[in-house]
Amino acid sequence: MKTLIIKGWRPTSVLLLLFIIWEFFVKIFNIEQWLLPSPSHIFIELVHGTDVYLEHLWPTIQLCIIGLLLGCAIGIVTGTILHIVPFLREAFYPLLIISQNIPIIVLAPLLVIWFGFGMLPKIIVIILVCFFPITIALLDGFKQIDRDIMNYMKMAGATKKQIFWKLEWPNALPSLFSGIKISATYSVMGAVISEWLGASKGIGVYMQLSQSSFRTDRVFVAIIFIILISLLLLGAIMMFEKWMIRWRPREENNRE
Amino acid sequence: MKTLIIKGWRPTSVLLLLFIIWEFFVKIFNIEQWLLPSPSHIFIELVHGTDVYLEHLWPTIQLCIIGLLLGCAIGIVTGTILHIVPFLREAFYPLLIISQNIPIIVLAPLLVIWFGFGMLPKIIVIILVCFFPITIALLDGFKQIDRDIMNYMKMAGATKKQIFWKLEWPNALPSLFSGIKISATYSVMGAVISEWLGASKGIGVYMQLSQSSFRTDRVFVAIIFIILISLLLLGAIMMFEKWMIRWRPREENNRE
Amino acid sequence: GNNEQEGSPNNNESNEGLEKVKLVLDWTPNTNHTGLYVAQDKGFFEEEGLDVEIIMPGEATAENLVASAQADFGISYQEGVTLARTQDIPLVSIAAIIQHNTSGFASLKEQNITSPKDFEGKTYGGWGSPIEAAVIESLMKQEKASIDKVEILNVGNTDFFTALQQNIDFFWIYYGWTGIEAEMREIPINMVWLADYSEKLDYYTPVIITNEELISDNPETVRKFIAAVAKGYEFAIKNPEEAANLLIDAVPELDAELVRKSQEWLSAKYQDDAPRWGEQKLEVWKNYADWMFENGLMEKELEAEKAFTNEFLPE
Amino acid sequence: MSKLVLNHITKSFGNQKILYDVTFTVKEGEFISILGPSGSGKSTLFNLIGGILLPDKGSIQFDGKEITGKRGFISYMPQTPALMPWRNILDNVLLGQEIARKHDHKKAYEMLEKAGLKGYEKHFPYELSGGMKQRVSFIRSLLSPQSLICLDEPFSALDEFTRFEMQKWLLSIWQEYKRTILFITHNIDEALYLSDRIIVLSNKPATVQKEFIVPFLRPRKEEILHSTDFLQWKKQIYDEIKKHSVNKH
Amino acid sequence: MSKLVLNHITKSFGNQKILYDVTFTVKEGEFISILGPSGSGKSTLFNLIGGILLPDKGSIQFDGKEITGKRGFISYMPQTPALMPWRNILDNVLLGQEIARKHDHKKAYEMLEKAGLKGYEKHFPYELSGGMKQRVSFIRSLLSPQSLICLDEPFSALDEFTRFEMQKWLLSIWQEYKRTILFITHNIDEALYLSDRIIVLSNKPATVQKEFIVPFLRPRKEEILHSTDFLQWKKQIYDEIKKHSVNKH
Ligand SMILES: Nc1ncnc2c1ncn2[C@@H]1O[C@H](COP(=O)(O)OP(=O)(O)OP(=O)(O)O)[C@@H](O)[C@H]1O
Ligand SMILES: Nc1ncnc2c1ncn2[C@@H]1O[C@H](COP(=O)(O)OP(=O)(O)OP(=O)(O)O)[C@@H](O)[C@H]1O
Ligand SMILES: [Mg+2]
Ligand SMILES: [Mg+2]
Repeated sequence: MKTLIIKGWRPTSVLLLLFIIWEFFVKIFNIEQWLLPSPSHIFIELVHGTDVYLEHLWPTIQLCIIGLLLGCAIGIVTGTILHIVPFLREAFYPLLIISQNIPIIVLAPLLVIWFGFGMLPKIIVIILVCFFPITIALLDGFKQIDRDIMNYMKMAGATKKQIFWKLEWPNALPSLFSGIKISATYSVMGAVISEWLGASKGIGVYMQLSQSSFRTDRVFVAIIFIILISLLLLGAIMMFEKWMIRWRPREENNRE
Repeated sequence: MKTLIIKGWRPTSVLLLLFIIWEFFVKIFNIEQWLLPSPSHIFIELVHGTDVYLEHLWPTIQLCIIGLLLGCAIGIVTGTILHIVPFLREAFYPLLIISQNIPIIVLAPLLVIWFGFGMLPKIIVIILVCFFPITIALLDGFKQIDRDIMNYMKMAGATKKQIFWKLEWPNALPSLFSGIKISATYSVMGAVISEWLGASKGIGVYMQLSQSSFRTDRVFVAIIFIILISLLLLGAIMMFEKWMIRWRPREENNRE
Repeated sequence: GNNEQEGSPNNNESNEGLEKVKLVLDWTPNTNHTGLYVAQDKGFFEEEGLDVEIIMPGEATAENLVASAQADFGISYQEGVTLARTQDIPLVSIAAIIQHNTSGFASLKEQNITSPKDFEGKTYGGWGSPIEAAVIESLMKQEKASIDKVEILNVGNTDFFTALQQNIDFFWIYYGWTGIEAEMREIPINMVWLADYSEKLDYYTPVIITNEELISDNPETVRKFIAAVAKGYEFAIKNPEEAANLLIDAVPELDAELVRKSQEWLSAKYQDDAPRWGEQKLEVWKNYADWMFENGLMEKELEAEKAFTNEFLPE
Repeated sequence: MSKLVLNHITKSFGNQKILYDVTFTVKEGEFISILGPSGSGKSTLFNLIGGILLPDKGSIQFDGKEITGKRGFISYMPQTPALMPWRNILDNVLLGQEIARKHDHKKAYEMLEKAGLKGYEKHFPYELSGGMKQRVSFIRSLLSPQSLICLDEPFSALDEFTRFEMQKWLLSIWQEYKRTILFITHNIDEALYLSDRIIVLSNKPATVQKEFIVPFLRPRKEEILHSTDFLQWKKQIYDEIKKHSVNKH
Repeated sequence: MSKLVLNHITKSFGNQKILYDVTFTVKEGEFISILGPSGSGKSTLFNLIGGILLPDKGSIQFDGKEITGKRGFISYMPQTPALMPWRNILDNVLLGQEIARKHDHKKAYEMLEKAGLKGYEKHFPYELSGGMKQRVSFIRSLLSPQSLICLDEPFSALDEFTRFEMQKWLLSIWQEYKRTILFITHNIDEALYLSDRIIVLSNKPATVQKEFIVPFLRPRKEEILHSTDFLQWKKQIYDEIKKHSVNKH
């Protein structure tokens, strides 16, 4: 708790500073509220508009947590398979790239037609957004192996499976987490985009509706929630990372 | 050249297989061309529609190369600064996350008003898409330093600058390239999206116009080009990576 | 405001005997759709034995969803149906929501653009479709002005108000929504209405669509649906204020004042000079298709008779 | 019976010939030391026996079977400690056993204590000194179940006393469990004190320059280290190595 | 004049006391060896002198200035080679110079040749044997311009002959360039042959157990290694170390 406060004050103060600059910027340059509402304006909507936006939060949170979890799972499985079977790696690497280059406007009708308007097509979209950085980072982590340890494992007669579980996997964990952090950052936007596949509730829906009736303040309220959820997800992942990777030397004994 | 053929045949055959399955799938399930055109159909448009799409290619290619280069530069600079100044890292990490969670529909009007309809706002959009994976991967690479070498550098009296250039930077290169590969994959879609900020030529424009006149085959032609450009960019980056990181043992002497 | 998803809570049980029907909007809900929400809220659909779900389409367009039978009905516009049909997409327009084209070219009052000839020397901001240039040219021809003197700038998805900030002089808007917003913002604008200058461009937008299959297999459903919708729009025509409130209740995320003002303006335009709400004329379909064909915007001619039908409208 | 046979092994890296026609036999239960100049190819030899390198020419037999390029027959201690940074000392020590799917925590604790590492079981490698890491790696190889143990300079980072303790311990394990040991070292004393036979490799390209059969009876007492016999042997081996090393420069 | 003064240095890791009240002085131009059991804290001592660790108590002076926690005053050879895998041998060897912004390629080539690494200038570390890497690290420290050289077991991975060559070379450099040397080793012969003074550290918590002033005149000939005087000294130091090591178990 204490460390949270200690670690939190810097980003918090930077954010506060940002808000203050923004507020003055809007006031001084007389920027119209429909273009860029001032933080105070957004804050008022945040407080008063609860009954409008509240019901939209949970569906998106749900969507992006499920999507991120599945995205992680699929990213990890894909990365692992491509690593273990070099034949597949070469063959399917281009497919990975292709999967990231299919625009949502093409995918959307297909997904809706095949899977309807339920959660499934939306989760597929989030997975598509999330799995890629994880797979790439993981493949990269698998490569950076200490030669001496690898040679030891091989000479000791370790099977491929043992080499994987005892060496490659723990060795790739830091890279994996770097990938998961990138994915988590994208997952909320992924969820919002996925709601364009026809949802009746969700931050994405709320944002679209606000946008089309020129309520920019509400759009920004939506953004605030998108950011908040992202930060929370990221915080959770960082805590999990700390718990998983405990073997790194703490720097306390070293200077600086 | 030879290695290209050797390395290329597997992905090529997987792609061919994919096309064949797709063709049969479309034929057997009698899927309508306006929903999912068959590869043969797309190919015909690819051959016959040259004069329609040709003029749209170059603007997008230009955009995404400039954007990716600048995105790399900014990603590297950001990562480096955040690494060198730990104070800034803590304070600005949340801002990084925020930058990835501002939807384009909110950003677009602001960018247009501040920067007009030229190239600048579009490049800003691509940079925003590209810099983030690079920064995160780089920060991660800076952390994974061999303790012994670091201790040597410090005891030898290396300045922070020397430690950075002689140890941390070369050590982070593999991670950096992993980030750049992710960014390059996104850059073309980034360029396509950026064309929503008003472009008269470009793959994104071509795709939207095709979409609104129900020419799904043309939309797929656009996708093919998006993918091709991505793959080319990625190939170039991988070659550059090989050239930069030459010190890794080749596996020829080892078995398997 | 859960109506569109769950129906009114008090008649949950009676839902069971109802026929489930899906309706896709063209984009976000607005006053073009008031009649639909009225029909739902007032129970007109239920009276006809229908349980209607209203869906926002997002990236999957209404045309695609209706054509592929993912949705039974959708909101589209005449140009969309025309283009779709020439690509062999079997869509049929079954009612015109608004009788006349309420779109036009908007500009700031101080620009003094009151007729198409004033476009000369000005900058138009569009989304890059060849139709825009053709429309502008057609209008300007009426006054013997030349489109060569108009600068056409592609502004992508930029909205009217943002575009104005970037030295765009005129912009194509639907008055019923964007125009009203301008009124509310007290931005004085001039309109050059499409319908005023060319009969051919007085096309239907928006329209209600369904696919040919549903019409041949299940005409009764279509009839029932249209009957309820017609009742909804008739209610909106007579009670603009109440109708607006129903829409606001159903979609509270919309700006309430904009909805009210827009409804006030639009209610009279739904039926306008037609004998009944929803009526479509062959000549409108023909005129517009011909115009598109002449201007090279279409590769084939449209069989206009098949593109629409009045058959399901209530007497 | 021959435990391990190296048949005319030749190995090059690039166009540099490292091992040339290396042939020798290790009998069941033997303790053999390998001496040779730095960079001559001793570690490479172990890599060949362990199966992670393939000889250009020649073959390797183990218990009568051809094992050229096959792995898992030896218990190996590499020249660098090669500990996994994410495993604590106990888990690192158990790695060899894990790979062979055997577990004997009690013995691991015992051995760690014997090596003076009691209390470090839950520490991570970065908290250990160089010599301590080396001992951990040594214990890991002792705990591995294979009957042939290949040790690559196992005691180079230890002080004389700890080194001597480890030597005695190694001998006792070797005798108790009847294991076969191949031992790379640069310390002639150590080689003489421990082994049945000493193989001296020449400089690049390395080949078997000389084999010495060590005549001292077992069990060997600490005192023999100071006997004149021992010193004479030492001088003989030293001269043998020197003979070839001089050619180097 | 004192080159380096360690004043009552105490250092703990966690709640484990490693160094306790370590005090000694190194005079300008002296060659001092440090002996001590494995894990006693010798490398930690170097880390303290090098300024990457801070003592819990005590201070360090260099040329009369307080340098506790300050860096860059020593030329350092770590216990592990710590070569940069992405630099070839030549560039690795030049690193210490680069940091001090001096460049002397010619000397680097010369030294590499002297260390038997001619022809390996453009190789990468992974292509070298353990002993070769150690020599590269050794040359790196010799090429660094600082006047105090701290060597942490520099020759542990070398065969006796190469080791002896290196020792002679080190002595010649020390004499020629009048540098001051702190030398950690486990080899008593080596310590006696090379140094002016030998400092023996006790086991944990390490403190200065004994200082020996080595009486042999310089330049020392190879023969003294076999003189009875030498052997007696060796025995004396060996017993001194043993005395404390026995307490360990
Ligand atoms: N992967 C490699 N690529 C190229 N050359 C190599 C490789 N591995 C080893 N060598 C070369 O092979 C020779 C022998 O190396 P090896 O490690 O077997 O020596 P060694 O006898 O163990 O020496 P040391 O006693 O120093 O450990 C060296 O000259 C080294 O440069
Ligand atoms: N970062 C660390 N964290 C905790 N304990 C440490 C750390 N570094 C060293 N130690 C402990 O300090 C003690 C001394 O370590 P040091 O490396 O100085 O030994 P050494 O005398 O150099 O031994 P060797 O001869 O084996 O290299 C050891 O017991 C070690 O466990
Ligand atoms: Mg070796
Ligand atoms: Mg040490």
